[in-house]
Order: sequence, then C-alpha cells, then structure tokens
Amino acid sequence: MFVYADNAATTAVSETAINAMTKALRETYGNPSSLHQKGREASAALRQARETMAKYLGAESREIYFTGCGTESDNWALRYAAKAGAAKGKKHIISTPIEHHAILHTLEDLEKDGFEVTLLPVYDNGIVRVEDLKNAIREDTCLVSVMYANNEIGSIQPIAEIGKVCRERGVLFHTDAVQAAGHLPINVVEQNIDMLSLSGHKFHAPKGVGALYCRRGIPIQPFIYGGAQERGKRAGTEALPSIIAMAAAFAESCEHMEENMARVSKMRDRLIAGLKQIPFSRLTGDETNRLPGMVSFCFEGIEGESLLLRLDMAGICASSGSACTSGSLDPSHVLLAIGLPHEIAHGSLRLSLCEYNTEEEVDYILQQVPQVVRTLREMSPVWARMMEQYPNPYKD
Amino acid sequence: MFVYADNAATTAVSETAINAMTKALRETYGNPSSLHQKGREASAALRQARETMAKYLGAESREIYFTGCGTESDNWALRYAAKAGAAKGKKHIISTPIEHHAILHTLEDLEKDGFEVTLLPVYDNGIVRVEDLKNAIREDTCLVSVMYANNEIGSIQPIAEIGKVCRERGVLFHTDAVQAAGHLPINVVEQNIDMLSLSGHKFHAPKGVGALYCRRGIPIQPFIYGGAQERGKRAGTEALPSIIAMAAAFAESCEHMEENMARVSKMRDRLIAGLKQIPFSRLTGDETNRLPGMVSFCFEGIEGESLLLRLDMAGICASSGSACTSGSLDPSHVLLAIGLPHEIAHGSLRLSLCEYNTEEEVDYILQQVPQVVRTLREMSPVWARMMEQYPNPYKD
Amino acid sequence: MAMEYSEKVMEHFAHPHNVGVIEDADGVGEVGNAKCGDIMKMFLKVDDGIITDVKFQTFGCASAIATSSIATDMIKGQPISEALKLTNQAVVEALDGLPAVKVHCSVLAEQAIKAAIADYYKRQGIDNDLSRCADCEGCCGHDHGAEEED
Amino acid sequence: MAMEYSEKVMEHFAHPHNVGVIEDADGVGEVGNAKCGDIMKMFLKVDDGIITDVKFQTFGCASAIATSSIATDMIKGQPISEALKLTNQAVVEALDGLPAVKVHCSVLAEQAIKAAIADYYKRQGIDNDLSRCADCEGCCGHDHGAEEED
Ligand SMILES: Cc1ncc(COP(=O)(O)O)c(C=O)c1O
Ligand SMILES: Cc1ncc(COP(=O)(O)O)c(C=O)c1O
Repeated sequence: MFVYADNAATTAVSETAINAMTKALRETYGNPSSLHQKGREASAALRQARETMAKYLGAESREIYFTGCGTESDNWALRYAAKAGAAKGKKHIISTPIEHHAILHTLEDLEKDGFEVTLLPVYDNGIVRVEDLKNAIREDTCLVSVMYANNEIGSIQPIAEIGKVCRERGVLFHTDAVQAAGHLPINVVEQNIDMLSLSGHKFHAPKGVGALYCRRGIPIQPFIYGGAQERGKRAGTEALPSIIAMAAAFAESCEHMEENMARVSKMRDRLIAGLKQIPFSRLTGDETNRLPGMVSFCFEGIEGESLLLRLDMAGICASSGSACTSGSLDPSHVLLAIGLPHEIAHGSLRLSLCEYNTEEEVDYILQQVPQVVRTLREMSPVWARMMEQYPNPYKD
Repeated sequence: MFVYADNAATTAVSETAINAMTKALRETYGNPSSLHQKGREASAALRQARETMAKYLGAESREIYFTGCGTESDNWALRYAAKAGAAKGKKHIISTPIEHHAILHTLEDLEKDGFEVTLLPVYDNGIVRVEDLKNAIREDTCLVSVMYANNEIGSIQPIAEIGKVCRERGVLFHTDAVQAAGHLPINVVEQNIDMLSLSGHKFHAPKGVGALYCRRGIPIQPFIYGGAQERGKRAGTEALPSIIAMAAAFAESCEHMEENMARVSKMRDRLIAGLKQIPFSRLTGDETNRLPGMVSFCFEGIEGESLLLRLDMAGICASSGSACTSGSLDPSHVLLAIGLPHEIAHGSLRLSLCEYNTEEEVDYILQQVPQVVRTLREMSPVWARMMEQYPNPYKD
Repeated sequence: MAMEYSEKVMEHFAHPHNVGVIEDADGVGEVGNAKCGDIMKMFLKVDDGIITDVKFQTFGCASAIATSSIATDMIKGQPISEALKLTNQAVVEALDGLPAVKVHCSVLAEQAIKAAIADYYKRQGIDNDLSRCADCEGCCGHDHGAEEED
Repeated sequence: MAMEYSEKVMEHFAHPHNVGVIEDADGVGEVGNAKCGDIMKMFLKVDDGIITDVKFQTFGCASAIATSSIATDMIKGQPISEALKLTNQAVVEALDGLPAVKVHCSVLAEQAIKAAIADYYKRQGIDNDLSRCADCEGCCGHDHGAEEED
C-alpha cells in the first residue's frame, strides 16, 4: 500500500489545478503586460485569479499580490514592515519561536541591522497567549508576525484576538498562513489581519507560486524591483499558469473546506487515538486546537529519520519535523520551543493528512507505525536503558 | 491570420515543456526536501534539471540557483554584489542605460543607499564600448552589470570582452541574459561571466521560473531567507514542475539553436528589409549584431500604441517598447538612450520572432504594417506638418 | 497589467469619425505635443453659432484617437455654447470609461475643442479667456496654453 | 534537497546485521548521546585476541544504523589489532558512500569499536590510550571521551 501522509510538506496537485494549468499553458501564454489580444487574455485571466484569491480571503482584489512562494511573501512582509518601522525609528518586532524559518531567518538577518526581536512564549501546547502579546508590545514595536497554524505540530494561534490587539495598539500584524490557507477559514477583515502569506503548494496547487495579502492603505514597498507588474509592487513577469492553477485550487479547497475539515479531522483523531496507544508516545501540539490533518508525535527511545525511512519502506510518506530542516542534525526548533528535551524531540513523527487520504490508509498507518516503532526500539540502547527503569511493554 | 510576433515579451510554451510539466504535476509532486520516496523522486528530478541547465551554460550544477523569475535573479545578483561591495567599502557599480527595469530600478534603490552608479554610453547602435568600460572601472567598483542582449532593440553586447576586462580588473561581472538564453550561445567560462540571470518564459518554458548562475567560489548570500533549499542560498520550496519544464525547454532551445538562429534571422532580415521600404522609418539597434528574432523600428508621425492595436486588430501581436513599461506614458528609456528624440521614440514597433513563426507570417506582416502605418499617418497632424516640408510619399 | 479599453473605445479607434482637415475652417485648435505622445488638432466650421462641421487629426494612442472621434461627434451640430460645456468626464462616459492612465486624453479632447473655439472667437474678434486652460493635465508639464495657439 | 543514501546503506538499514546485546560481553563501548540524536553501543566477545562475536544497539538515523551494521560485520572474526585499524573512511567506502552531513555516523562507528576495545583492555588490566578520541566529530561538541566510559 502507498500512503502519502506528508501534506504539510507539500500536497499532490489537484486535477482541477492541473487542468486549469494545462489550459493556461496552451492557450493563455501571453504576457499580461502586453496590449494585444494574447496579452489581454492573459491579463483577464490574471485579474480573475486575483479576484478568486481575494474572495476566499475576504479581501479586495487590489490587496492581493502574487509571489513566487510562501517564503518570498514572508520575506517581503517582514522586510517591508522593518523598513517602514525603521523610517519611524521603530525597530522592535514581535514574533514566536515556532515560526517557519522563512520568518525566523529573516528576523535573524534583521537583528544584524539593529532590530530587536521578542519571541513570545508558546507554552507546551504551542500556542501564544494574548496577554503575553499585550505585555510585549512597546512604543517602538513596528510589527507583530505570528503564524496562523504551525507546520510541525499544527497548533492554531488566536489570530483574530492577536489582530484585535495589534489594531488597537496601532501595530502592523502579519500572519504566515501558509499552513492554514485552504484548510482553515480565513477572513482578513474579521480577523484584523494587515498582511498574510500563503503558498499554493500546500493546498493542491503547483509549487512555485504564493501570495501576499496586504491591506489597502498600507503603503507597501517592493521587495523585488523592476517592471510595473502587481501595481508596481512586485516586479517580474507574472507566473500566470501557476497563478491560475493556484486560484483554481484555492477556490476548490475553500468551497469544500467544511466537509474536508470534518472528514480529515475525523481521520486525524482516529490516528491520534491509535498512536497514543503506543507506549512512551506523546502527542505534540494542542490536543484539539490543531490543523485538521496534523498528527504529530514523539516516540521515546528512537530517532525520527530512521522511523521515517522505515515507514517509507512500508510505503508511507511521512516526515520528522519540517521537511525544510531535514539535512540538519539539530532537532526541530519547534519541538524544542514547546519544551521537549533534545532526546525526545529527535523521535518525532509528523503524519499530515488531507482530503485525498482514506480511512483504509489510516488503518494501514495504524498497523505499521507501532510495528516500526517497536522494531527500532528493540535495537535502541536508549530504549534498553529506559527499560531498566520501567516495565517493558513489549515483553508479554 | 493570427501571428504571434511578441516573443521578446514572452513565448508560447513548447509541447516539450508542457509535457514535462504535466508529467511532473501528476507524478513528481513530492517536496524535494522530503526524505521519503516522493521526496527523493522530486529531488532527483530537481538535480537532473539543474544538470541540464548547467550543461547548456557551460557551468557546473552547483553553480545554478533556481529563482522565481528573471527579475528576481537580477535583484538577487545586484543586491548581493552591492552588499559584498559595501562590506569592502566599494560602492561603485557600472551598468548601462538600456538595462531592463529589473536592473535599473534596483540600481536606483541602491543609489538611495549611497551607491554610485555609472551608466556606460551605448551609442546609436545600442552597444557599449569596452574602452568606455575600462575607463569607468575604479578602485571602488564592486560590480559591472551589462545585459547580454537588449529586449527592445536586440543589440548584443560584447560579453566575452567585458568579462575579460572585469576578470583582469578583479571586478564582479553580472549579465542579464534573459533575452539571450536559449537564443544565443552562452558559455560562462569562456565568456568570463561571474553571474548570469535568465528567465524560462523567454525560451518556451512557462512563466514563473528563472535561474541565477553564480560562479563557484563567489560566496553568494541569500536574497530570500528561510529553508535550506538551493544549498541554503535561495529559500522557498522549489517550483519543481516549472523548473523541470524550464530545463526541458532550455535543452530543446539549445539543441536546436544553430538551426533556429539561421531560420529566425533569415525571417528577421526579410522583415527588416521590407519594413525599411516604409518611408520615414528607421531600424533601431545594430544592423547586424542583434538578436535573431528582433525587428525593431520607429515610424515617424505616428504613435506606437495605436500602431500596435491596429496590428492587433489585424491579428498581429507585437509590442511597442517593452511590454513591461506599457501603461507608462513615457517612451522607452532604451530608445531615448540610443539618442532618439521623444517624438520618434513614441512611434516604435517591436516585432520579435521565434522558430514558431513562418515565412507566410512574415509575408502577412509585410503586407499589414505599411498599410496600418499609412492609415495612422493619414490622421496624424504630425505627419501632416512633416508633409509640408517633404514630398508626400503616399501621394502618387 | 494590460490596459483595458471598452468596446466603445475600440470601435471609435478602429473606425474613427470625422477624421480629416477642413481646409476653410472657421476655427482650428491644437493641443498636446509630440514629445508627450499626443497631439490633437480640431477644425471647426461654424454657422450662426452652430458647429456645422468638425474634423480632427490626432497623433496618439488608441484612446486619443477614440476621444477625438467621439468628442467631435458630440459637438457636431451643436451650438458653440453647448460645445463649451463638454467636459472630459462626459467624453469618458460616452466611451464607457477610460483606463486611469488615459484619462488625460479626454482632457486633451476637451481642450482641443476649446482651443478651436477660442481660435474661432479670435478670428471673429471676440474677446475670450479660453486660450488658457485652468485644469490642464498636459502630460509633460509643458505650458499648455502656449501650444493652443495654432 | 533530500539526502541520498546508497543502496548499500538502505540494505543495512532495512536488515541490519549483528543487532542485539551480548550479555557476557568482554568489552562494551558506547559513544554519542541522545541529545545529538545518535548513540552507538557495541558489545564484543574476544577470544585469544580475536573478536569472535560483536553486537550493537543504535539509536539514530538510517546511516547510524547502517554504519553500525557494516562496521560490526567488518570486525567480526578479526584480530583486535585489525579492528583497531578500521577507519571511518573504510566504513564509508564499504557503504558506497554517505551523504556529507552523515559522515559523522561513520566516525561514531569507529569510535564505538575503539571504546569497546578500550573497555576490553581495561577489564584485562591492559594500559591503553583509546578512551579519548583525537579526531572525534561529535555532533554537539560534547566531551566525547567522557561518554565512552560505559
Ligand atoms: C532583458 C530582460 N531582463 C529581465 C527581464 C525580466 O524577466 P521576468 O519578467 O521573467 O522577471 C526581462 C523580461 O521581461 C528582460 O527582457
Ligand atoms: C508555516 C510555513 N511558512 C512558510 C513556508 C514556506 O513556504 P514555501 O516553501 O512555499 O516558500 C512553509 C512551508 O514550507 C510553512 O509551512
């Protein structure tokens, strides 16, 4: 059996998106900046895609800027806010320690330029407290950037409340909604969001396209300079086929959000309940306030990569920490930030489901994971040492 | 008849690219950063695409960084070179006045940060002279950025000679090869190129993907921060389907370069010869040292947009100046830089051919353009005034 | 993004009305300049205060040609007093709108008509203050009034 | 980019040889620590200077398990003097290579063997200087020598 359960890393492209894209590749090949017929076709398709994105975010068309990826959106939002802040002598930024590296590494670079960054505590459930935010905001705070939902443990932040506080205090609020978009309801107006990043490939669009929502009235400045595309704010010929595919995929995801959430979180909960049966396992992230598809665990006594590769041998695609950090030997910064010791953080497993997954696949995962965990534990000296202190659950 | 003759703005996507892309969308949907089977497939495809790009540039695989567009590549190269230069107290950059806005607008922004920019003269053929470059290089010059071939008038710069001078003087050399890649031979080693930008959609790949070549040994720093993609230099999940399509299209273009150049420049020359027959017309750019598909003219007494839209009504997709600057009321900065007065620069027409065009299409263009020019002249007060001084060529 | 012209604009651009010269015009006005990329020249025939004929020559973009075409339509057969009331907004509306960057064309059309009427008045020896336009949006910041003198 | 393991690595990872514990081992060595994500523990049975049996327990990534497996294969049946000559390079080669970020696993394997032999010597009352490793590439910069003491 083959099970793709790594949807937080990236998703399979939907038929809707593929068809929209293929059609665009063949027919809508003009440059949206061109005045002729082919250009106008392209420009109309671009406008329509923008309207679609705006509609499902509760935004206006003109507030949507297309980018190359979620990371670019994040970089842009932060760089702009920092520049605007610095111009007013405000060089303090508030964020969280569990942001994606697109945020954290940009913040580190900004620190080199004299910015001061406060990372709010996220506690053991991976969720910030609005009280902490209120206390952290200073006179010179120019930006609050808090992710909508975490990509490793799935915990969902109180975005609307954060937005409200920021609006009241006159601080710009950006949210990295890369994991949330297409999976959780978003309304930028109701949630008082000033800037929002998303990335197509997390909701069945192709890789290589993202968007930044930036509220009207915010005088956002370009991150990439050149032609007059995107109302002069983001230069570069628009990635039209990918943009069209993203809009199609986003519309599809948002139209089916409620049923997808219900179906996927049911599978998630069954998976969580089943994996909790594994001795010395712990769910990471909040019990209930989590992404519909996110199942994240740590299994003591074993290491994540070998767990992952054993599951891969069994046909299950999963991940350990974030795909982006693989290749690094450190355990995930997210798991450390929620207080897990290194040893335990090393044994993390992330299974991220989407509406393409089935109950049979859940059954299969529930059958395979305990076996693989056991096999690895049986060759683990860490487990052996633990079993000197505790009764061995596998010995009976 | 429908004729797409705006290939310098963007090209139709090749069947090869579409097929490669569709296959990637359906099958290679994994995240190249993921360790499992789907990730490894994606990672292998990414590696292969990188090798392909490197091969046809005469580069090494590890010297190729994928980006979201040519503009991003340009921004990245310039920002990096500026940062590295500033660190050594070198804040002088040499470029040309006919660069794309991706270069010029970034340079303007750098000027705000205290950089000094020298724009070399390009004379009336739109080509820089190496002597001028030699004289312009200073102790504090950190970068020379000269485009390979111009997007409005097609003139080709003496890249190898420029590269040689820069190498001798120890100055970093970047070339914006967005118009050249896939159409003109490139060998980064022989041409002493340190950094090179290209964009897929100019050679029949989809829009939304580009690359930056950066010579090994140059400690390039990220422009976009985040995950460890592209050897830690360009964060963001790789636009894999577009990258695969770009590599396929680039290989195809490069494999057929010689025959395409021959066939396309033959059409170009016939078109140029024919349009020269139009009274009060002038070819812009160098007579012979120009992109194989580039036909660029100015017609006195008329204005480019109406020319373009009349041709569009006749089924001919063309452009006036650069597609990216349309929507602006100023005539093209390129035409002004080669010394054309505003009045004449306003009457510019760019017909850019590729190997998909046919001789019949050239016939059709040659039939339509003179008619449209004449019609517009007949309602032009500028033309009427000219005809008070010259014999009216249409009166017989 | 490509500018979007209404069908009306494209219709007037493709088949402009009143193109040409009136050799024995009673008033001629020209506005804009070639440096800006737009010149409009209007020719009036006036009979008993009524504009009996009008023609134009335009160097410029599609919207310059379309606004010339429709503006001349709008004043043909009208008394001068009515023609003087023609605003650029009315021209824009008659064309079902113009892209923001092209609204200046409609201003040019309005000004061209006023310049032609001013010329007519001048020839008639009638005093007027039309030769300077208060709200001129000339694209290059040139002294517009000066150019309205033919 | 995903790391690429050779087929050999995956083979040893999927079906590791010599997994387990030797209850009455003559020498036991453990290196690495859980904080780093890699611990290797080796058990030796020595007879007349020959390693007659070897088993391992490993907590770690695929390459840690694969290097443990192949390294134990490589010293089984060998005289201690030969086992001491086993370098991490030899282990890497035997696995048809390791990704750069994983080379440290092969170092751990070499060190685990040396630690086990050191322990054997110690139990035999033989002086040795094996318990400190000069070129240790411990991932966290921890004091490696200390951890080699079981
Ligand atoms: C010379 C040149 N440089 C840069 C670019 C920018 O490329 P892109 O629009 O793909 O970002 C273009 C094309 O628009 C170009 O012609
Ligand atoms: C929360 C979060 N932010 C940002 C990103 C970056 O998105 P992309 O890789 O599309 O640039 C990701 C995914 O990798 C993510 O999960």
